[in-house]
Amino acid sequence: MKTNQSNGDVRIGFYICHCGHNIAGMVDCAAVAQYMAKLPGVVVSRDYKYMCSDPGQELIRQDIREHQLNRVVVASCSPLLHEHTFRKAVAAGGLNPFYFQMVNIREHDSWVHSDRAAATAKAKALGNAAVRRVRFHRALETTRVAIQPDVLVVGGGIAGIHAALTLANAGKKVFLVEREPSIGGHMAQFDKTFPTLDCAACILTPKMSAVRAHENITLWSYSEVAKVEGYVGNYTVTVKRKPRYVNEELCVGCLECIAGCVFKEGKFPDEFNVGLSKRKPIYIPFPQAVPPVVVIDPERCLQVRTGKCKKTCLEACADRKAIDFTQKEELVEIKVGNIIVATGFKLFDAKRIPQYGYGLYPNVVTAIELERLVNSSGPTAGEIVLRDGRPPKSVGIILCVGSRDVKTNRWCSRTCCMHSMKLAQLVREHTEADVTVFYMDIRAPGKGYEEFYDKSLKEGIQFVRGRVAEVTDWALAPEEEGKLVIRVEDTLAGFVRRMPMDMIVLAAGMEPQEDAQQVRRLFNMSCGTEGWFLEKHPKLAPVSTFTDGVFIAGCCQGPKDIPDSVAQAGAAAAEAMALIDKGYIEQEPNTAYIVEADCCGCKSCVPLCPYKAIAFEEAKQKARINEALCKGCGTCVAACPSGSIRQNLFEDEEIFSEIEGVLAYV
Amino acid sequence: MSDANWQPRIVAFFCNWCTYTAADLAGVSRLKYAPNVRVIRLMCSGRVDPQFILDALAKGADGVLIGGCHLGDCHYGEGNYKTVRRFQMLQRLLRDMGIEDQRVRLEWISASEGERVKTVINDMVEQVRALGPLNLPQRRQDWDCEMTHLAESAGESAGESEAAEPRAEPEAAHA
Amino acid sequence: MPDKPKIGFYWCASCGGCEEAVVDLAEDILGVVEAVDIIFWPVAMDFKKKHVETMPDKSIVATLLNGAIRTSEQEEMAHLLRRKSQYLIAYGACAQLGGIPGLANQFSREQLLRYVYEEAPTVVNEARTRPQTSFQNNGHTVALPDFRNVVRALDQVVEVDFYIPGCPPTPKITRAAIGALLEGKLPPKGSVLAPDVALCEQCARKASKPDDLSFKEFKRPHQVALDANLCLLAQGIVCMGPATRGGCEAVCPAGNMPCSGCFGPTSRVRDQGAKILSSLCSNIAAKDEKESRDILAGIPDPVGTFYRYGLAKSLLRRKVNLPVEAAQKAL
Amino acid sequence: MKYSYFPGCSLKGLGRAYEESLLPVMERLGVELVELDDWNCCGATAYMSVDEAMACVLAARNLAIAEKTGPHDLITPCAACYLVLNKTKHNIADYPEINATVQRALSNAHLSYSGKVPVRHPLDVLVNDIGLDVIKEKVVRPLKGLKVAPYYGCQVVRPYATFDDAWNPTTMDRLLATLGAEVVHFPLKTKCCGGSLTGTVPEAGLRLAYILLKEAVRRGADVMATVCPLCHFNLDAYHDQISRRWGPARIATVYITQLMGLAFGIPAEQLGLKRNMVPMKPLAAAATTV
Repeated sequence: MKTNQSNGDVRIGFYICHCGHNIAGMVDCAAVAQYMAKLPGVVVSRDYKYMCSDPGQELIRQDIREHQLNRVVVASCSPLLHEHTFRKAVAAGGLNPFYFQMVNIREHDSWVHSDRAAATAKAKALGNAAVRRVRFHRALETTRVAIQPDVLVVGGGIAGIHAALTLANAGKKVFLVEREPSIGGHMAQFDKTFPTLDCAACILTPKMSAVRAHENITLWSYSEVAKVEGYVGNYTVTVKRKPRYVNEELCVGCLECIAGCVFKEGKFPDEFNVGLSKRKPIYIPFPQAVPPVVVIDPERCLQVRTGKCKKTCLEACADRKAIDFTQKEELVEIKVGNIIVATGFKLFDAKRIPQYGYGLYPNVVTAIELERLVNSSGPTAGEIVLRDGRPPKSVGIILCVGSRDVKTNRWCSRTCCMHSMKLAQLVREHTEADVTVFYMDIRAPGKGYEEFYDKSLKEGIQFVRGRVAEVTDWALAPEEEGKLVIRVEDTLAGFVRRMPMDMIVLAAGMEPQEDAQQVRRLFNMSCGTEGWFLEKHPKLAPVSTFTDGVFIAGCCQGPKDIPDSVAQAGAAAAEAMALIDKGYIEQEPNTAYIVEADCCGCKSCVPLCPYKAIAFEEAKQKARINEALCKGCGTCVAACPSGSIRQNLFEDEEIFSEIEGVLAYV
Repeated sequence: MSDANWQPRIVAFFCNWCTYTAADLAGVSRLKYAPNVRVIRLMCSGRVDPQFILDALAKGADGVLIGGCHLGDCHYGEGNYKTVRRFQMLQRLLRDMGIEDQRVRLEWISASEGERVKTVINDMVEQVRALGPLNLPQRRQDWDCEMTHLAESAGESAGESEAAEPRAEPEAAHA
Repeated sequence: MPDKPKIGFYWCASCGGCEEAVVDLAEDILGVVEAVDIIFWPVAMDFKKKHVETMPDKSIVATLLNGAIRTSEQEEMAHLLRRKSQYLIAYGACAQLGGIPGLANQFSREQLLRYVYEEAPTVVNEARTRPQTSFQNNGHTVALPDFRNVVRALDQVVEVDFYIPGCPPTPKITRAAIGALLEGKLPPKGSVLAPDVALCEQCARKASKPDDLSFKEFKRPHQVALDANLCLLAQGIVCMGPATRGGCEAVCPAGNMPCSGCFGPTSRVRDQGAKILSSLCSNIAAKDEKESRDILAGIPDPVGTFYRYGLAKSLLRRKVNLPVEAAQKAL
Repeated sequence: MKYSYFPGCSLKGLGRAYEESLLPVMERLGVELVELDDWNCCGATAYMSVDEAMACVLAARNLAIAEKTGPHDLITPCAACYLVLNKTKHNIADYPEINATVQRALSNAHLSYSGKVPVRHPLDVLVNDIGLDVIKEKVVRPLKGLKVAPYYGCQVVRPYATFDDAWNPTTMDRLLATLGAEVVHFPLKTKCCGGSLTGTVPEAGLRLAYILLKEAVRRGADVMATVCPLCHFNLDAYHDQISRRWGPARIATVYITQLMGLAFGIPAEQLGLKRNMVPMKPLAAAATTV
């Protein structure tokens, strides 16, 4: 069932790339070139060191002219990497770029095999397939789709904030969606930041208020993305805005209502202070919150829960009338061209390692808890104290809690070493306590980090190398009585130590967010096996995902510190801008189409299209595909019972000839 | 019919977004696996027409591997659901036609599962090796031998109708 | 007056329905007889093989051969008629696709002979006698053709010029074909002399087709009272129409039975069964793999359903693990 | 409910009280224990360290007999037996060479072991099969006011933490609470009791036992509950030596099954309680009244 498209004098040029040693090391490129030269239609067959280099591309251009080539096949790396490069070269040679076919003999051959003969045979088979296939190729035009210039940023931590501001400053309209009542994320909870020890609030707060003030940024806090439809340049996103029972426009953040609440005292664990202090049902997450607006906790507020409350808050708010118990959850639909996902991380739950006694011994705290204790606006106004109010005389900090551990998480959380040394220094600053850091390795690879480590040593902070076995309260020696005892093998001294401490700090590592999987599906991203969002290429496309127009920044992609998060956020913003300023995206012309004369109108295909690109034309009694909507999956093509749906770039005969080809060479 | 240096030949159809990318990842990670699989890239496993699978077997593949995104993760939403439903039926059909289940496999391999590409391929190659060659072109030839004592035109015309298949040439049939 | 064009009819492994189809031309047969000179038609006229052998090669303008090729004798006749005819036309599903006899490609010759001559409930054969290729009787030798291992379509044995599809072909397309032949208005060699659009286009039930054919279960015609107007697929009946070449004007659906695919696939399809399978399965409405498996259980015999006529010409052709038993030696 | 039962040497010797209390308790709970016919030494920890394969053969014979006895799970109360039998099960599954040796030996004895028959500890069975509510029903003398330090020892949860956490097991805690006892927070619940060191290197072994006893006392426990004959012996038998070396830390150690027996209203003398060297102080009056 050959079609006339295969007719006409086909003149194929075949090129196999050595890729230096990457391919030539395992595949006999010259032999492949000789084999291909003998195949029908092949006019030129060459092997060359680097096909993707300028001279390599020039080679193609020349041959097209000199040998009147009308088809080109390049055997080199993955088409996902260089198909574009070579299509351009073919076009530069005056041919339609789609008269080109690429053969992946690096990722799929030379790199994964260790038998030269077998790898060479495989290269020949794959080449044979491409040469047979390419005869059926036709001239195709890429279609251009305009890009909607607005951008959605999901997550209002430092990464999301920075991405949003970067875009907004470049004049792009940005929607910033944050799940919590205020933006700021984890960074807002920190007291100081390493290695400079400058106060986190001092550098974060200005950026937060900038977000609020920026005319290009629409900030939706206490909101979540509920639905995402469409594709790069044209996403339709539904955002769920949870009722905060306070009108953001009217509230001036005077906090009178909080004082006025029927609950005289704070009664519920304060999220921002990780439960170290109590808040009321109506509260503001923290003094510098953005938006600086109170929020009512529906789980706690008597009025919302039972409808029976004196509503003294209303009186307190008086004629501002900012409090509005009639608020309902609303769904808002927006159109954006690009999406930046910066949904951050979740802290490892230290309770999962019972031998460290978190949740059992009151004076075992997590690093973030200590962070709040040190903070002057924290629950103790900056006093580092034990639960009974005494200042600690000795503090032990345990690293890699939940990290670098086959039983919990394999990965290094990257920030704990520096974070812990920072806390150690702060404890030294605020108290008389001796501080001991229990570590496996100190990882201080950033700019100024190693110096920070030195500083810690100079300040008399003790470092004991060894994974702590347990934290316990049973005493052997009198000096251990009433203390928490750390049992650890000191791998430098080479014996097991028992070290009594007043306070123990667990540097809990980072984990993907609880709902990472749902979020991943929502935005059609991939996840690594650990659950971090997967970048398109670990080196060359670190903030892109496999879905065009969706970028990732910050810790949702993997543990990282503030500088790295900010850098990634900037990169993501730039990637988005590159698309926006180009104004359009070229769509791969791999759309399906129906040959009207062939279609019997059986409608089998109509329900199969997830993009509703297939319509049934009552007038003609035939199905028709709207190629603008078609994304090129080819499901309908495979399903058409009379073979009347075809797909550009993936025509039946192209694939059949590939099958023939890979099997032709034994 | 298995000879000493026989190697299984497996044709694979990988979806562009998950399994093909995973195979690239396997390459970048320099994982080593059996060289018996030849990958044909499609945009989605939903494009895998059952004809492709039968044709590959008819043309001499000893096995066919289809790789797609995990259910729920399809880049196009639900292409792989169509794939799995066709596959269920096709497998019954193949059984009835005497082809073992292990020869045609459907595997979900996400873009991050380079390691899985390796294990699946090695595993399948071994299974198919254990089953021995399918080699339908050869079997065809054997079937058609019963005609060759007739006028040589039998060969020619038989050859005609089998033109699509390498190694089914009449002279071979005479041998 | 010049000789009228010579036409031959012959049958191989077939049920005789195709011969009926020719007779179904009714009065028009007279027109045909008027226009042509029928020189070979074992069913209707008394010509012998030797007459054909004596004719010069290519002296027959066209031979319409029906039936699949299953025996050495049919093979031999196919070759003979090929030599003597300018046009050899595969007439009907068996000649074109292997037809119903092609379903025997699921079994070995031994399995078939054992069943037919020994195990079939209606057979009484203590001696377990099987047909012999030759038999001596007082000096005379009676020879029977060799029963082949494989059922073949005509073009798997000899070169074929045209195909007239159907089980059997309808009078209309037969008439059209003969007409074209006489007027020399023939399409390119190898064509199927029927429209290249699938059957639904001609089906009276087409209008009743829902936009979403989501199958929740498959039923077989005898299991339900069929709605006489609603698209059969919409009733959960496996109808091959969408995967089958039109031209019959949907006579089966008109008779309240689903299309079983006798016209074979369109020219764009290599394997009719694979295609209908693909389209039916794609449209299953199931939550999970178990549910779809259960729904598909409603099609108990995929090969018999999807390859009712086309097995011999399908991509797999024959159950792959069947043996090839040595030819029964002819004398 | 029916289980095969492998007592092991301890429960017939030093740890007799364990069996004496286990059997009536299981009877009360309507659980039938079928003692393996002609069982032999489990191999204990010693043989394992000399010749692992042969030690497995020894243990595997018991497993094979269990498989022959019936389809039901095998209960073995002694923590050491429990570990050795489980370890053997794993070795047979994981190491073909060991499996080969074992099967050869077994076939010589006309036995075979297919690796079925799970090896279970009574603690696991009591809480996860029988269930705390069933047990609660059987309690006629709640152990009100009795402060118990739950001590698991090492072998029931390490290395195979099959039914509870390896670091912080809670099965016995929950069981004790069900009996009405007050569970003392005892973070040393899986610390070493001294094991065989108490005999070989007393200053090291007994010190470990001392730590446990002292902490139990310090935390106000009236009694320590154990599930292992060796632990029981180490914690019960050496008080004079321990007090001589490090000062007194006198507290009774009993088997969990003994406490259950008491709670079920089984007379103390039928529970082997008199065999304790450090006697358990009589239950508070409140508890003794039904």
